[in-house]
Amino acid sequence: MRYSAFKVFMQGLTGNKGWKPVWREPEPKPEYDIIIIGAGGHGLSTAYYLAKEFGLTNIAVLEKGWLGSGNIGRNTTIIRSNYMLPGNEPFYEFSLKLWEDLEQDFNYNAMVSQRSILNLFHSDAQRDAFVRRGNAMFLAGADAELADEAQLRRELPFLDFDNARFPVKGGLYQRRGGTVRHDAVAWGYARGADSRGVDIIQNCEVTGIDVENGAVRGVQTSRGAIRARKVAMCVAGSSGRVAAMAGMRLPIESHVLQAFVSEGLKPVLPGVITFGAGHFYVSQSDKGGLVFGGDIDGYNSYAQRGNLPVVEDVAEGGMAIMPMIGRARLLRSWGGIMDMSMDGSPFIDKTHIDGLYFNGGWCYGGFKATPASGYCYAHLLARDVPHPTATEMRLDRFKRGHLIDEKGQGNQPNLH
Amino acid sequence: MIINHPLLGPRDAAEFIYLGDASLIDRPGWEDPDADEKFYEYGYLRDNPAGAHQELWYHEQGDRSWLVVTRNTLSHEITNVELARDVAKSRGRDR
Amino acid sequence: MPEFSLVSTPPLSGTDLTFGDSRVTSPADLAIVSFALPLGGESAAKTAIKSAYGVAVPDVGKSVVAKDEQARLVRLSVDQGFVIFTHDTPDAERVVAAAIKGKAYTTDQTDVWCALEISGPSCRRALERICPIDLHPDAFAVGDAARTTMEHLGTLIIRTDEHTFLLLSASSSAGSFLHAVETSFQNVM
Amino acid sequence: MSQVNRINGGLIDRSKVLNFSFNGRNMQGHPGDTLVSALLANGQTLVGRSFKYHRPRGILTAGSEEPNALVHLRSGAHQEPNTRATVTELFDGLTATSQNHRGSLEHDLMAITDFASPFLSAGFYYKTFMWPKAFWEKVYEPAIRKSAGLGRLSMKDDPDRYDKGFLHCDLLVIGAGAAGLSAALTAARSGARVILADEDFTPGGRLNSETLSVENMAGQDWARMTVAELASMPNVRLMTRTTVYGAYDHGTYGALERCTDHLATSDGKPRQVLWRIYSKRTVLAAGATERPIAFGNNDRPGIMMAGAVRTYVNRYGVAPGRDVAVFTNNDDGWRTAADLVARGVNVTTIIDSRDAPAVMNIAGVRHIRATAVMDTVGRKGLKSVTLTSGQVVPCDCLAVSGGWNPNVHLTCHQRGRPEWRDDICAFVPGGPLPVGMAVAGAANGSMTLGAALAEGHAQATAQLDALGVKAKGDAPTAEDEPRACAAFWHVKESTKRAWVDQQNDVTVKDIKLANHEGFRSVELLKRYTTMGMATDQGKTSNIAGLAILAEASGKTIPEVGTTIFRPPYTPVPLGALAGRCRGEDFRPYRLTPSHKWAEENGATFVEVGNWLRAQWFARPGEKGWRDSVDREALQTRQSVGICDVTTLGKIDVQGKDAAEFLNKVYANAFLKLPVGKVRYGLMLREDGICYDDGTTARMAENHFVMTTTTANAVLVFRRLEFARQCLWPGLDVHLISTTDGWAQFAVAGPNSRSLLRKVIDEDHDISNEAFPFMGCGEVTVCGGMPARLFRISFSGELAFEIAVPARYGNSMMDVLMEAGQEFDAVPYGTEALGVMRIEKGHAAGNELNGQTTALNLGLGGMVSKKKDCIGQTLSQRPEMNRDDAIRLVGFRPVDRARKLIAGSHFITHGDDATMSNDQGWMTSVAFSPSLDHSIGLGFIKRGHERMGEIVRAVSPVHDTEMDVEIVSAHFIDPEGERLRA
Repeated sequence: MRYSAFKVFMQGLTGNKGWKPVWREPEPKPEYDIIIIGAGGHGLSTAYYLAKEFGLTNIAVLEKGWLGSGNIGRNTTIIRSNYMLPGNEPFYEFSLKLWEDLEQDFNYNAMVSQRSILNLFHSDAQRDAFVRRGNAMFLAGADAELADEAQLRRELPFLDFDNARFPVKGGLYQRRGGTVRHDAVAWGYARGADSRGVDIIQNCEVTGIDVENGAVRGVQTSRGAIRARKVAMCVAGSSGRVAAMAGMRLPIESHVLQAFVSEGLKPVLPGVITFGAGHFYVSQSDKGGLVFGGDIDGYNSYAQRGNLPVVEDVAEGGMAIMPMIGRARLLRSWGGIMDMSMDGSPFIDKTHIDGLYFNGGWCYGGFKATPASGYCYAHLLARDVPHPTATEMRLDRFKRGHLIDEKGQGNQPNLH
Repeated sequence: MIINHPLLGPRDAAEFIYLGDASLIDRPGWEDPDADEKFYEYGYLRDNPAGAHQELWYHEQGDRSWLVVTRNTLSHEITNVELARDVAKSRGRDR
Repeated sequence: MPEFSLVSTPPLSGTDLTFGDSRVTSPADLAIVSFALPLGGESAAKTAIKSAYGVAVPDVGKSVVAKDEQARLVRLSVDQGFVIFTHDTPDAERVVAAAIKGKAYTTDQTDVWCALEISGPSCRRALERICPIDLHPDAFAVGDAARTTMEHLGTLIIRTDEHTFLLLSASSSAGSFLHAVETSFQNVM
Repeated sequence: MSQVNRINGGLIDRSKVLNFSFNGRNMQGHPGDTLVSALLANGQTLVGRSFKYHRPRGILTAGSEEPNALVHLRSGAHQEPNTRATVTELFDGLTATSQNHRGSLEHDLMAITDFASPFLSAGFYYKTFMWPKAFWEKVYEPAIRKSAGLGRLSMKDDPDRYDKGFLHCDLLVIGAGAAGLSAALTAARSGARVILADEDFTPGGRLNSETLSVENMAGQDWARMTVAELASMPNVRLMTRTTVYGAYDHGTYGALERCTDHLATSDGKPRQVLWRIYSKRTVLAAGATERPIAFGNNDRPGIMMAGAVRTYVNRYGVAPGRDVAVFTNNDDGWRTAADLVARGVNVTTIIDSRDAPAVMNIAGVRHIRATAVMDTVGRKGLKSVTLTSGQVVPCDCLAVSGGWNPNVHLTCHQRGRPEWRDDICAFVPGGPLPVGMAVAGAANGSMTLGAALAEGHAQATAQLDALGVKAKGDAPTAEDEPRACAAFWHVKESTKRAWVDQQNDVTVKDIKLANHEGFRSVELLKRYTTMGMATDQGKTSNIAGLAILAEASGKTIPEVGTTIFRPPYTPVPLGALAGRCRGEDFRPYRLTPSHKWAEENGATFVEVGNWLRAQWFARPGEKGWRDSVDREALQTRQSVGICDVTTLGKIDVQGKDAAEFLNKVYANAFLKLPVGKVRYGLMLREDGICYDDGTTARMAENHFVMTTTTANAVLVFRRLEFARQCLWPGLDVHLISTTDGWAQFAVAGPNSRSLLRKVIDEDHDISNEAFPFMGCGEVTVCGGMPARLFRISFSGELAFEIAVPARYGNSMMDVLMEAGQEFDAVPYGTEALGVMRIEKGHAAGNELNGQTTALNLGLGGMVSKKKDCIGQTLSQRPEMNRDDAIRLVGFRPVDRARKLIAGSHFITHGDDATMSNDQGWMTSVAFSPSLDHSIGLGFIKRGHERMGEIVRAVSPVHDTEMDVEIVSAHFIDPEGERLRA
């Protein structure tokens, strides 16, 4: 069923009785060409692009809970491609370009809103680093704009310019950055994959990965064994747990990242703003809630909830940079589990087991990568060679000494 | 979170800095024949269990001791706290 | 006669504030020397300290007043502690090293810290606003000491009497530290 | 018109009148009133507009679960959006305005959306607004954003102050209703340290709203008496106006105390205090929330929860209507009718969905059984209700009771998942509760007063027992009132829209549509329809919503389950969560010992981490910072300059094995450093990347003084402690920071020795022979003052660093400047320091950025292959040692008049400016007054082999590029003759 304003209008006239289910609820078949473990954003987009771009549709996406229940359903919705390193930036720019055409592509309004993202800087050294980054973005075909204090005073008069502990000296904009209605991304991809024949199987937990003679043969699930010659892990946050079923240890730790939303407010923020002297970034949703976050809690956790010190740290950053939000109230906080990798960058790669593929290690940057991650993973699954923008996202890079460390924090995951 | 420090009693985890898996104590020998491989595994690979996890915390705003805390990563329940120095010694580390 | 002379201007010097029933002052000429117990030489060091001060090295998290009441020993960690005493010349480290006959490694900490003594019945209510440590007398008795953080500042707090606390924090951030303590009192008055 | 609906009784003080205004209309109330009770007293039942359809809305509840009666409280910078008027304590001078309407509250132009509702079904926006593509940001979204949102921020800085604090207790009791008071009393009498917290300003919970008796006295009186006893006990901290909003790990709770929100002004005191409560044990006695029933047009002003109606009558002495009808599925609803009749309020009808006889006989009230309300009339105020029987019942207030939901929220903040109990048609706490928590009273499904009191006592007794404290006393007693309930969620006969989530305008139809479209998990339902995502977090809507989903999907309610309850229980202002940490108090300031001197001598300061450092010292007549910086750098190179370098980290390293320890943590060798010598040390991370650098001086055989960079002082200390305790615990080595203890000054320039000779006491020989480059030692200055002297140079000139105890630092700066007068000594700041270090090619933060190796920095030779050190093995990985690795070199503009740009990328001539052609980047630039042109440092592939090559330095963010020449990073005195002079 194709969605359109006309369809909404006609359905409205007839009591909204003619809408079709957005996806089927199929029973698992005994065998597929490809099994994707995890119906989160990346898993669903992988299935979508496999079907749409690579013509492969005999695919099952297995989901332990409900579709979109991973980090696609609990993030702060930001898209951007303001990376710096050659192993990253072309990939994220590819992703941003996919975002820009996404809604027309999958006929679902995910509210891709290029409202801009701004990273504030507070020192000359930070400015130098942002200039380096902005220039790298240009070299990769992305956009960047350096703003000085005077410009920011005009555009964002509510920032604390005059009483700040760390005065704002300027910022790096990416005007094409912005936000997306995160759940709708999962639904749009799910709908697009389902309509092309992909089986999305919810409430189907993978309990084992079958390997024979170094090659994958299928998976065991809470709904029985399912065979496949290709199995694609796509469970960021739980990568360690799933990879352990195949006997793998990963360069990843699972950490909790909290996120926050305020009560609904009339529009106050134009785009995404990131404070450069503390842990705070914020945007405002179309419903009016300020959606904000900061740093991870910092300890290994699979608990999807955090603790007070980070809540307070984030609020302190918020009040330091925009003291007009003091009377806005935190409505809800939640936690997501992040695959924190050893250099802060992800993996889209084959594993040492034939037919077993790995996608993970997205740290807290996975949402913006959803389209490109799915596309590149589909490329790898379909053709067995990496997509040109994802050639560096290899599991063996640490052994080789090829680090993609944007923040320069080294092999300590909780610092990325 | 509250960490029950073996010498100081319960303290808010906010006083501590987290490092990671307590296997970081087991630094390989640099002259081992397969030192490259061992250091790679030491530096980069983690068990990352969903369950009991032995991990290193540093009491920076306290007595500056490194602790080995056994904590469940699903429930956050802490079942054991030891001085890392004692753990390191018991694992044969010396000088 | 040297051509130039140096004047001492310790941070917070002369602080004397009253908040209702409580007072905040900066003790004058407070000298602080750290001692570290050598690995393998712990008992020799402890013996030397005991003979110098007439009291045993306290347990971690405790402090004790020297027999002659002229110094306070604070045990900060397994192998480290402070001797805190009144002394007005910049040779405190040598004084302590001599007293303990060099049996522990000593470092002058006098200028690393700034100090506030806060006393009076309202102290606990004010400290409640910045100090995460439970200061109920059952949980933090006279002589107890704890390093913790207050308003992002590392702080050593020692209960020296029922309603008296000695607070030490980094000397470079003395102004922010005083501001934090002062604000706490103002907020509960 | 004044207080037309005020009746007798209640816990209000009629002797005082409080004036307030709503939408500019002046009204009066009394102490003890909430804004809503006072509005009701004044006959104001229309209070706001809903989120999506802008429906006229009144008052649904009398508590913090309120979805409708949200207002802007106060005005100007104090304006507080989305404030629940039901729990806003009335004060004299209160002003409030309604929100979310264009035009007046009565005539909201946006109400047109209500008529377009057939086209605005759940999730309609996902299916449209996609064409043309560019219209989303420009047309559709701005319109949606403008009409969405609720209240409005003032856009002005929050003028109030906030504070935080820490509390500790044996037993935390959350909620001061019957169960909570019973628990707190039990614990308090036993001598335990108790905190009793309640969100209300008058403790007592439902006791204040009911006419039930405890211990043979009126419940209101028993509550007052009990509270008085608790307040008098030294081991009890009674916290009213305090919401415990979150249960965190290991018995830590977040609580918000509203200190001055009930006053006209804060008077300089913190408006709110955010408490972190550390409890050994907790009794949650958070009560229960009454839930509505969904029927056609059930959202009209005048339709209210039955329990709330009792609250307004019994607690506030206000009649919410003249002619009241009751619609209930349970016994409790009947008490509303009984209480109202007892107060002389006219109750016409009780409509009970159950086919059961009357629960009680209430004179003059008609009982209609096995019937439900199907529709209502009265857009801005209820006029009548239509029953499933077709009968029309005129009324201006309909009291609805769909049963009560235990407030299980805090039990679920960790891993708890509620369990369904059929007998009370509600979820009760289930799964693992937060450590140390027990639940009592209605929150635990013990719905009658007698049971609540008994359970409060029992849970407190058990909790004390676990702490080894013997409980004293017996449970207070009360009769158990009738509480039978029969599940009844929505009226199927209704053809009109029936609201489930009133604030977000989610109706029964929306839920059915979501289910039909495949959004069958309760989490998907929530996300698709937005049910429960409004400011009330679905306190009155979620359970009915999932019951309707269960029905639609053919599952049972427990199969559907609940969404996850997340903190906070009620919304918490961001100002409170930040406390004092805003503006200049965001983080502490660290000041250098000579800060005062610098302030008095024209310094401009710059933030370096938490430090404030002098950036330059302007002199009269200088036109800009460059004038000052050029002068400082030139004068230092020509004569002598002085810079406070105290901020560098200093670590005292002592022990028999100190040298061996340093040899392990530095990449270069330290074992054989002689006493009296300083060595530059390079520290790697274990992954082989450069981490920090600095100089370390051997003051004695077993005593070293290490310096670190300013930025890494704390981090290096932490890593050293890790190495000491976890890697090599057998080494005798001890660490203590002395950063703040010594005021340290760089004295640099050809005249530095001459200057220092005037300050350092004569018995110390600092000639080049006696005190050569990289020498160190203890000296005395100014007649016996102990000091440390280091012959080290960052500027490349003959230079020393001299340290005195920090308390003499400000004076030392004076002395050095005075002694330097004859040499025209200048103080210099971080800018001149930076200029001189770039002139010398020294790496600093921009180069030691955590991404670069010793090889990249041209320091590869420093990493000893002959010994183990942190980072040694992994630094040898192949891709970190590629032939085409980036190298740190110098750059100068081909056109010397041009200014280099830090952050430019290098592109080989003839190549396009693309990422695949990227050769490296410029890390640091400065204007060199000695060379009279711009100079830079940067990383470029194979840089050391490309001396003299001209490359493009492109900076598209500046829309510029220039040709630059690769040169040695040592722009000045490459042989290092000056520093050895």
